[in-house]
Amino acid sequence: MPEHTTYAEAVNAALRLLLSEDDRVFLAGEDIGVYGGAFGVTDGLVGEFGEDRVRDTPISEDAIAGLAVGAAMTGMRPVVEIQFSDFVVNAMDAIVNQAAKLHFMYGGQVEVPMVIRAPGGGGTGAAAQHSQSLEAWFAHVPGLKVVMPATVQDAHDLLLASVLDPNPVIHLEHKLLYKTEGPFEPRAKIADTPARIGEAAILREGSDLTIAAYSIMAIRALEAAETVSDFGIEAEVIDMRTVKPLDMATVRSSVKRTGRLLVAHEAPAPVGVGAEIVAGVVESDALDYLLAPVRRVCGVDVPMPYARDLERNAIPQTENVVEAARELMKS
Amino acid sequence: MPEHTTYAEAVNAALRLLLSEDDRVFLAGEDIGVYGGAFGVTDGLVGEFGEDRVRDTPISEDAIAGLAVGAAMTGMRPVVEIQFSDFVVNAMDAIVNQAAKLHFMYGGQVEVPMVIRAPGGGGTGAAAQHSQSLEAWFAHVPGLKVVMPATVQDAHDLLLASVLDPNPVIHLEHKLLYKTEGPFEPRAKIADTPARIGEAAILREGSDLTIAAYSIMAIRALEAAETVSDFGIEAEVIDMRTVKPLDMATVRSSVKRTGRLLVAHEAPAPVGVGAEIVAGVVESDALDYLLAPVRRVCGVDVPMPYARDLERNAIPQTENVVEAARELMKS
Amino acid sequence: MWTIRRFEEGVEELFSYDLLHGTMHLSIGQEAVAEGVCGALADGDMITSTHRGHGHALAHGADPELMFAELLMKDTGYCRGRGGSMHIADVKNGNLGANGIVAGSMTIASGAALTQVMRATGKIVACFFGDGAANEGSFHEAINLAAVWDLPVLFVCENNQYGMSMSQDRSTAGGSVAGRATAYGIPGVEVDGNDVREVHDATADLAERARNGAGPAILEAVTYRYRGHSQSDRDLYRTQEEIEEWRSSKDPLARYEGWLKESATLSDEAIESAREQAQDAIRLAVQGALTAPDANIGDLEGAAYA
Amino acid sequence: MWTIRRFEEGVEELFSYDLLHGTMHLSIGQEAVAEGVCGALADGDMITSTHRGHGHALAHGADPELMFAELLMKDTGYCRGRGGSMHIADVKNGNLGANGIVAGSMTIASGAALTQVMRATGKIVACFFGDGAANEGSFHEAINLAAVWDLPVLFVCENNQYGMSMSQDRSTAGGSVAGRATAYGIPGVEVDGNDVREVHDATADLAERARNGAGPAILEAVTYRYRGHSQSDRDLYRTQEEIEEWRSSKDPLARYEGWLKESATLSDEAIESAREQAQDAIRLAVQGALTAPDANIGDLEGAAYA
Ligand SMILES: Cc1ncc(C[n+]2csc(CCOP(=O)(O)OP(=O)(O)O)c2C)c(N)n1
Ligand SMILES: Cc1ncc(C[n+]2csc(CCOP(=O)(O)OP(=O)(O)O)c2C)c(N)n1
Ligand SMILES: [Mg+2]
Ligand SMILES: [Mg+2]
Repeated sequence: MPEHTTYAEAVNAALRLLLSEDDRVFLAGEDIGVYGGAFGVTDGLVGEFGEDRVRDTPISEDAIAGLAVGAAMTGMRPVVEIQFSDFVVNAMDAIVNQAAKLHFMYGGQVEVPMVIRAPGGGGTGAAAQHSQSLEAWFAHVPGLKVVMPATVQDAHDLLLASVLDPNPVIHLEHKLLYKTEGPFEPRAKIADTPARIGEAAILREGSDLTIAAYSIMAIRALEAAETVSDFGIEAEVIDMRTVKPLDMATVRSSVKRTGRLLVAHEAPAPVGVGAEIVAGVVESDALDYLLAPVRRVCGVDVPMPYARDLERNAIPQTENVVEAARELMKS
Repeated sequence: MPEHTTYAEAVNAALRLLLSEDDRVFLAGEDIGVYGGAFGVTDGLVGEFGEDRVRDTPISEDAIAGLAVGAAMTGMRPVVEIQFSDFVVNAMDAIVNQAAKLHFMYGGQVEVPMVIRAPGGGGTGAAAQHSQSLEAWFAHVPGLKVVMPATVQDAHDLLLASVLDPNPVIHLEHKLLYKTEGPFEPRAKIADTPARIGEAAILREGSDLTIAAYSIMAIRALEAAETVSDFGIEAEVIDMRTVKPLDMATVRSSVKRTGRLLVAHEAPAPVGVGAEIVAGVVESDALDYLLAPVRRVCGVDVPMPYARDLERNAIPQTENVVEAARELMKS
Repeated sequence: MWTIRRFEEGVEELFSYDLLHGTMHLSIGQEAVAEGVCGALADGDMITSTHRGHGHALAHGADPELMFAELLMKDTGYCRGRGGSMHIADVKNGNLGANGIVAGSMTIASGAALTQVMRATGKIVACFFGDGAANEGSFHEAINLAAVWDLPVLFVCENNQYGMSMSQDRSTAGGSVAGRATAYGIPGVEVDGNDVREVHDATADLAERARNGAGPAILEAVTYRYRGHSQSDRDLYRTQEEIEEWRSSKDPLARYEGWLKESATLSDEAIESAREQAQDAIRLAVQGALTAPDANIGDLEGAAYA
Repeated sequence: MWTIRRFEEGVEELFSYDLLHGTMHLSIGQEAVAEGVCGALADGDMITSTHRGHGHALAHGADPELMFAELLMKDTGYCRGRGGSMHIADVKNGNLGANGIVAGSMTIASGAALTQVMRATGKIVACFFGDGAANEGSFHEAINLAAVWDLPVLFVCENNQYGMSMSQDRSTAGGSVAGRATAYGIPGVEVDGNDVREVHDATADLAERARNGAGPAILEAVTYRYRGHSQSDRDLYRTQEEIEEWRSSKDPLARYEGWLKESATLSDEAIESAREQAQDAIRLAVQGALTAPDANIGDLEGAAYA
């Protein structure tokens, strides 16, 4: 494994490690076998581990999530894939009414240690039904955890942490990140992962404003921070990494230092995770440190358009973060 | 029709008016015919309008929502019922990937004027899979409108307004409100409804704090306001009435007058509609008027328990609002 | 079967005293399905159940006292008072749980069956569902998956002929749930669900088949629900005559007792004492449950997570 | 059919010039299904389509120039550049729209058919779906509902034998989509999907039936996809031989031309000129689309709502 690799490779390496170290782990999903998955993330795994451990399923998302619940309740560690996160709409009962609830509803008799991997986000020209960012739904459901890695290393480490968790975890990957490269240290054992679900990471320190983001927007926020730094604005960039639970302590203490908050995610603003981050700050004593109204940089509240320019306009880009940061400093 | 009636009766009267005045309107859902619906809301309608207009369906939520989309696209005005809002999990594709998107995705070639009625909320002892409040999901989806009447009159007027709307509308009713009574003026014609989707109502004026709530929590907030008034605290109570779109102008101007904000809903706090209300305030100049951190009074972040006392503790009650309001005044 | 019936009658009584919360879905009249199926399963075999699951739980070995404790909101209940009537699970005995979502346990059953294959346990899963559930998409996806993967799961349709107020002929195209098995190339067998011996034998055959790797099957047991769908049902969708006919001439308990006598398997006295034993067991279970400590209200925060 | 094939080839060419966005699902090899079905429908009849919908749209009367305009992100495109290849609708002509969600249009088709009944229009709806879609819960719910309500909808399974990389035998229990019709008590007819005349005649029969109130049916047209599932497919799940065999010996265009000649319906010249006409029509359509104004980027706010 190279010192440097892609986000997709890092996920693939995590899956390989999981399959080889823990015989309770198996994969299931549409076209994850010989096809290698719609984005090549599972490439080679069926050859290495066989069709018993890497299972191509019919086009039945409800069954994919439901079989994971049943297998997890009975001792396995399923890691299933929903080919595009948009298709979880067909699996909501298994995820929300079953996986999320059974541990509590059955009085602790069962645990449901399953992971659902799904690529989300826009920018690929696949339009309204293949470009959504739906993390807000899952972050609203008691019993679920939601992980959204932004970096190559986190894509590896957080997936390992997700499988170690005794609860159902939704692991949302961003399509445009799959090909991105970054420094990478593969873990030798699953337990070697340093990632902790619920821990944010400060990607860049800064004293003028706090930018809280996750997934691809954490990367864009970092780019934006470098740009505004040329204008003498030093932004602190926080990658939330997991959106349920949210590491509000890190955001609050940062806001207390900077006095300004900008939140960025690709999903539309209304009732998005960004609203929760904002609320989590202003219901704490961090409110008193705010020097200006908070800003959200989010997707336009519209289904994802197909045309390249429309799509670009519907998705928050680095320059939108730059612009918002500069305006925030003026107010 | 009496001067005073129940919330369920008010919905029933609206459905009767819709069916008699507009022959494009029809109802479909599980057990809405001779059974009268799980909560008696459609009682008598099949007798009056026949099985062609009031359709009992198989237990197929995906088909219920999907048939509404197809019928709405082709000129009808379907008003369909999901027996408990928890079961929309089975209809998410039709609602989110189809109903919400087709108007935009097809470049304006179609409109999808459909209404989905569903009872939500807890307090009935039906536990985790029959007690959820899922409005946050729908409020996050571009293309949907979400209506949540709290009063008997609004249950009537907002349903009429929902059917007049050319977009898909999710009309969420609260089970515990069905039997509540209130003053009621039935409308003679559909267009007579004064209700406007996106308009909040100030249920009570007050100068000390603003309580923004909706559905049953608006009622509890009103009770709480009367109680704290005995302690010399005058709360302004805003019933949002629709959670997508949200009438933030009303909330902001109220907060500018009171300087304190308390938000209440039955759904758990994380990434709930309350977070959006809070964010909508603090990203505006209303932030400068806040004298204390905002407060949210929401459901405990846990699946709804069965046992009476546990259930009661999991759901925000009037006394929780009272307590939060008094603490808010102290801070 | 007497235990199930007495249990359900006990539930009705407690409900009438307003000692329960929420609603209840009773299986009076359907006892032979639960008894016949679970009686034919082997040690370690699992079941998944429905909103009408009291009978399934009892037939699969649940302790009636812990079930009453659950309904009575006691800390000693199977789900510590968190689940209630629609969600009783008894995982130790292989009951993976009742489910409040119609067809909600069907894909779960396929998943549990997959574990048995991957672990080569030789165990099977019996998945109970109702006639109304056969029109949910989950029914289709769960059975198709089990069939293409030859999973050891027996899909048991407890056909009481109504889904709430919808008669099967109004809701179910084709008119037969067992008949839908052909769509998946698996066996579909319809039996008299009020004849416990017929249910038992058919289950034994299909369970054996599944255990041997031949894959899933659908068993449709035709029965009848004496009580309303739930406590609020006004029974407007069926006639009193229809209900009476089933009670008087097709009751599963009466028929089984009749056979016990004819075949001289049990004497009248033995039958009588079996009845009394059930009666006493339920009385004791209720007493024990009533005196148990209430569900712990102090531990909700964070309880959603393991 | 030549128009469809030339259109798809045009798409491939534009894609290779990087003039398109996203991916494309081509129907080359499957032309006879779209042509045969839509050719047998009456004026005012409707269709719902899939992610592989170019052929359906063209066969149902769409203007290739407006389709290219959509793919080329033009304001004149059918969806003003907002939908793209997977979402072309042509409502004026009764094409209720392509759908990016597998089986996503099936319940919509039943709903559109319900309108025809309630409005007594005498029109029917043809719902295209793939073999892979037959394993979605929506397939089951849509067909069951249409069957219990006798809705005038014809469910057309365009069986190209693979759902992305999954061959039908690995994904579909029972092995036949038409065979699943018996589960719903409706007709299920399998035809050679590469024989446009056979597809046409079967459609005419079943459409007539539906129009007369006899309810829905499943028509399974067996065909083959020459190209990859989408532009990124490496074709690792099937052999080149298999693809070659279908192209060389079963091509729907070649077969139809062969019949036209044998039956002396058209002369070689007539056929040749028909081909050229298609060629020219597509060339003109591309030219017209290329010069159209780009999609309007200025109007996204609020555009989600009517
Ligand atoms: C997904 C879903 N839809 C609807 C309901 C409401 N509901 C509960 S039981 C029931 C009838 C189920 O009928 P059937 O499957 O035949 O079981 P039975 O009640 O007859 O035992 C309905 C509609 C539900 N609980 N879940
Ligand atoms: C609900 C859903 N699941 C998965 C996909 C991804 N996907 C797109 S097309 C396809 C294969 C569909 O196969 P089939 O129905 O046979 O149509 P074909 O592509 O062969 O024309 C898949 C899995 C999707 N678009 N929607
Ligand atoms: Mg039933
Ligand atoms: Mg196919």
